[in-house]
Amino acid sequence: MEDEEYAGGVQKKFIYINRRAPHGTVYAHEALETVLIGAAFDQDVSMLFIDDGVYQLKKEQRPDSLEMKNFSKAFKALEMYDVEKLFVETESLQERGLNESDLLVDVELVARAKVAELIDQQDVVLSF
Amino acid sequence: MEDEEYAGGVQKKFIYINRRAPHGTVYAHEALETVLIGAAFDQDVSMLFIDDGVYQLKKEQRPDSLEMKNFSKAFKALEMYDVEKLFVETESLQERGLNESDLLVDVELVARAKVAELIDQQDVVLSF
Amino acid sequence: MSTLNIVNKSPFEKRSLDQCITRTSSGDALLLIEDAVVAAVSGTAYDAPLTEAGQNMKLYVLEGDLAARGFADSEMVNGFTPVDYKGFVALVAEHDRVHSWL
Amino acid sequence: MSTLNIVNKSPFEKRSLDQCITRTSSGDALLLIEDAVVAAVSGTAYDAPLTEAGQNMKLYVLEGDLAARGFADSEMVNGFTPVDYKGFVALVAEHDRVHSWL
Amino acid sequence: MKFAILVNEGPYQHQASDSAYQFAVAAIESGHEVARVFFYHDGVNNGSNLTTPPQDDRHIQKRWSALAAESGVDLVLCVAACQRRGMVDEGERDRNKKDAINVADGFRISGLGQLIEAGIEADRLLTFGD
Amino acid sequence: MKFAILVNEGPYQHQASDSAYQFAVAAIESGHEVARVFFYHDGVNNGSNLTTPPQDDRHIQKRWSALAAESGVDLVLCVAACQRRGMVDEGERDRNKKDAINVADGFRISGLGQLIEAGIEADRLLTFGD
Repeated sequence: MEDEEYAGGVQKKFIYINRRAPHGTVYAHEALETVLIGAAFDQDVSMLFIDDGVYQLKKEQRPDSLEMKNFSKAFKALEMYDVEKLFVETESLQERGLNESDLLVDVELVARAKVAELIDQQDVVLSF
Repeated sequence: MEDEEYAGGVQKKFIYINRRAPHGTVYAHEALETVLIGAAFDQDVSMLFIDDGVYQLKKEQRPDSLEMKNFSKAFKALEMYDVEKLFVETESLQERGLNESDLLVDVELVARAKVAELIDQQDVVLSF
Repeated sequence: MSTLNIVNKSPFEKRSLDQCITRTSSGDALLLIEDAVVAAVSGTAYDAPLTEAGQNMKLYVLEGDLAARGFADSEMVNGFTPVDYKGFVALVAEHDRVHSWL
Repeated sequence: MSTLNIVNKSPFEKRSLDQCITRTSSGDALLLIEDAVVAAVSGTAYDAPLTEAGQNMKLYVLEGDLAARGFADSEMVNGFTPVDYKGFVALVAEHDRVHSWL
Repeated sequence: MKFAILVNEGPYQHQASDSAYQFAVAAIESGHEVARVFFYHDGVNNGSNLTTPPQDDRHIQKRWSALAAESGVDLVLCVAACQRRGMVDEGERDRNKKDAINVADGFRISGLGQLIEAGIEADRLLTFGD
Repeated sequence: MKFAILVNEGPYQHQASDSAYQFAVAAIESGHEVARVFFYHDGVNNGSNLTTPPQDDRHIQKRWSALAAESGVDLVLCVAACQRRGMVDEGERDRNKKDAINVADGFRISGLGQLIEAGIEADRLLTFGD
C-alpha cells in the first residue's frame, strides 16, 4: 500500500474501540491495519480495548499453527507510529482471568465507570 | 431452480435447527429455502425453533418497508411440502414475551428439558 | 458532548446491548436497529434494565425494523421513542458522535 | 445415540455456549473451537458452569485455537481434554451426529 | 451536515448493507450530504457487478450505483479487502494478472486512507456492520 | 467413514472457512473420505479465482482447489447464493448475461439439492459458520 498523507491541517480525536477476540474473525486484525495506515494522517489517536477486545493484546499468541498470521506482534510497533494511548478496561481483564502482566504492551488501565467519559471526549469513533 | 429428485431410497431423519432472528441476517431465510428444496428428497424432516429462532414464526412481519422480502409467508406453505413437524421450545417463547397465538402456523411445543432428546433422535442436524 | 450509541443485535443472541448499557453517560442516547429492536418489546427480561437505562438517556427504536419483525409501536417498553430513517438521521446530526456496538 | 455439540463463539460475546449447555443429554460431548476456546481457560465465570456440565458430558477444546489465542493447555478448567484436528475428526466419527451451535 | 459511512459486511448476508443504504437515502432526502461510503472487510462485495439477485428481490449493487450516479456519493472499496476477496478493477487486473473485472459503475478501489480522510472531513462518521 | 462439510462464511472474514479446511485435511489424513464440501451463503466466495491475498498469508481459494485436485473432494457452490453474491461460471455467465467468470478450478455451481444429497449419503455432515 502506498504511503498516504493528509495535508488538510485538521486534527481530530479518533478512538478505535476493540471489542472482539482475535483470529475467530478478521475485525481485530483490520482495526490494527486501520490504525497503522491512519498514523500517517497526524491525528490524535487512541485505542480502547474492552470486552473480548482485551484478548487481542494477550501475550504468546500462536495462530501460525492454524496457518493464520500472527498480527499481534504489530501492537509492539504502534509506539513507532506515535500511537501511544492504549486504554484497557480493568473489569474486562478481570472477567477473563487476565491481568496487566498477560499483555504484550504497556497500557493504561481504565475503570468501566470511566469508559463513557473517555468516549465522550472523542470526535470520531471507529469500531469494526 | 430445477426440481431435484433423489432416487437413492435412503430415508434419514433431518432436523433443521433455527436459532436466529429473521431479517438481521439471511440465515433464517436460507434455512427455509433448504427445507423447501429438501422436501423433494422424501426424507423425514423436522424443524426446531429455539432461542431467537422463534421470532421467525412471528405473525405480521412487514420487512417490505425495508425493501426486504417477507419470506415468513412461506412457513404456511410447508404443509403442502409435507413438512409438518414444527417444534417450538416453550421457554424460548416465554423469555421473549410471546405465546403460541403470536405464531403464523400451528406448532408442537416442546420443553427445554426435552430438546436434547429430540435432537438425539436425528440422523442429520442442519443449523445455519 | 453526547454520544449516540447504536446496537444492532438481539440481546438474547449477543451481549452487545448489555455491554453498551454499562458504558454510557447521562445525556447519551441509545438507538436499537436491526435485530436489536426485539429488546424494546415489552414482556422480557430487558424491561427492567432498559427502563432503568432510560432514566439517564433517551431510548429510540427504528420502527421499520420493529415492523419487519412483526411488532407494533404499542408493544414497546415505556420510554422508547420510535423513529423512522429520517429520525435516525436527525439523531446522528444532534449528537456529537456515533458509536456502533458491533 | 450421542451428539457432538460444537460451539465457536466466546461466551462473553455470544450466548451460544450458555444456550448449548441447557440442551444437552448425558453422554453428549462438547467441543470448543475458534473464539469459544476462551471459555475453557480457568479464572472466569465459566469455571463453575463448565465444571458442572462436565459431570454429564465430555468436554474438549481444540488446542490449535487455544494456542492461537495465547493460552496453554495447563490453563484449562478441570475436565477439559485438548484435541488436535485429528482428534476433532475422531470425535465426529465417534458420535452419531454433530450439532454446530451457530 | 456532511456524513461519511463505513460498511463492513457484504450484501444479502447481513442487514448492515441495507441499513447503510436506507440511512444514506434518508440523509440525502433530509438535505444532508453523504460524502463517502467506505466499504471495508466483506463490505467490498457490495460492489460486484456479477450479482443476479432474484427478480422480486432488491438489487443491492445497482441501488448503490444509482445513488452514486444521482447524488454523487463517493463509493470506495478498500484495496486490501478487495485483494483478499476477489474484487478487481482494471488496475488491479493488470497488477495482479487476473482475467476479469467485476467492480460495478460508481465504485472505485482505493486505500484505507480514504476512510481516515472521511473521518477527518465529515461531520459524522457512522459504521454499519455485523 | 464418509464426511460432508457445509461452509456458510466467506474467506478471511470469519475463521469458519479455515476451520473447515483444517478439518477436511485432518479427516483425509486420518483415512476418512471427504465426499463433498458444500458452500452456502457467503461461503460461495471461497471459490473466487480473483483473490490476491498478501504473499505472506494463506491463499484460501488455492488451498481448496488443491484439495479438490489431490483428494477428489467435490467442491459445490450453491447456485442461488452465487447469484446473490456474484459468483459466475460459464453457464451462469451465459444465462445471466455477465461479462466475466470467476469460479476457480475444482469448484462447481449446483443446487441446494447437493447439500441434502450429501446429508443423505455421508455418514456425518458437519457445519462451519459464524
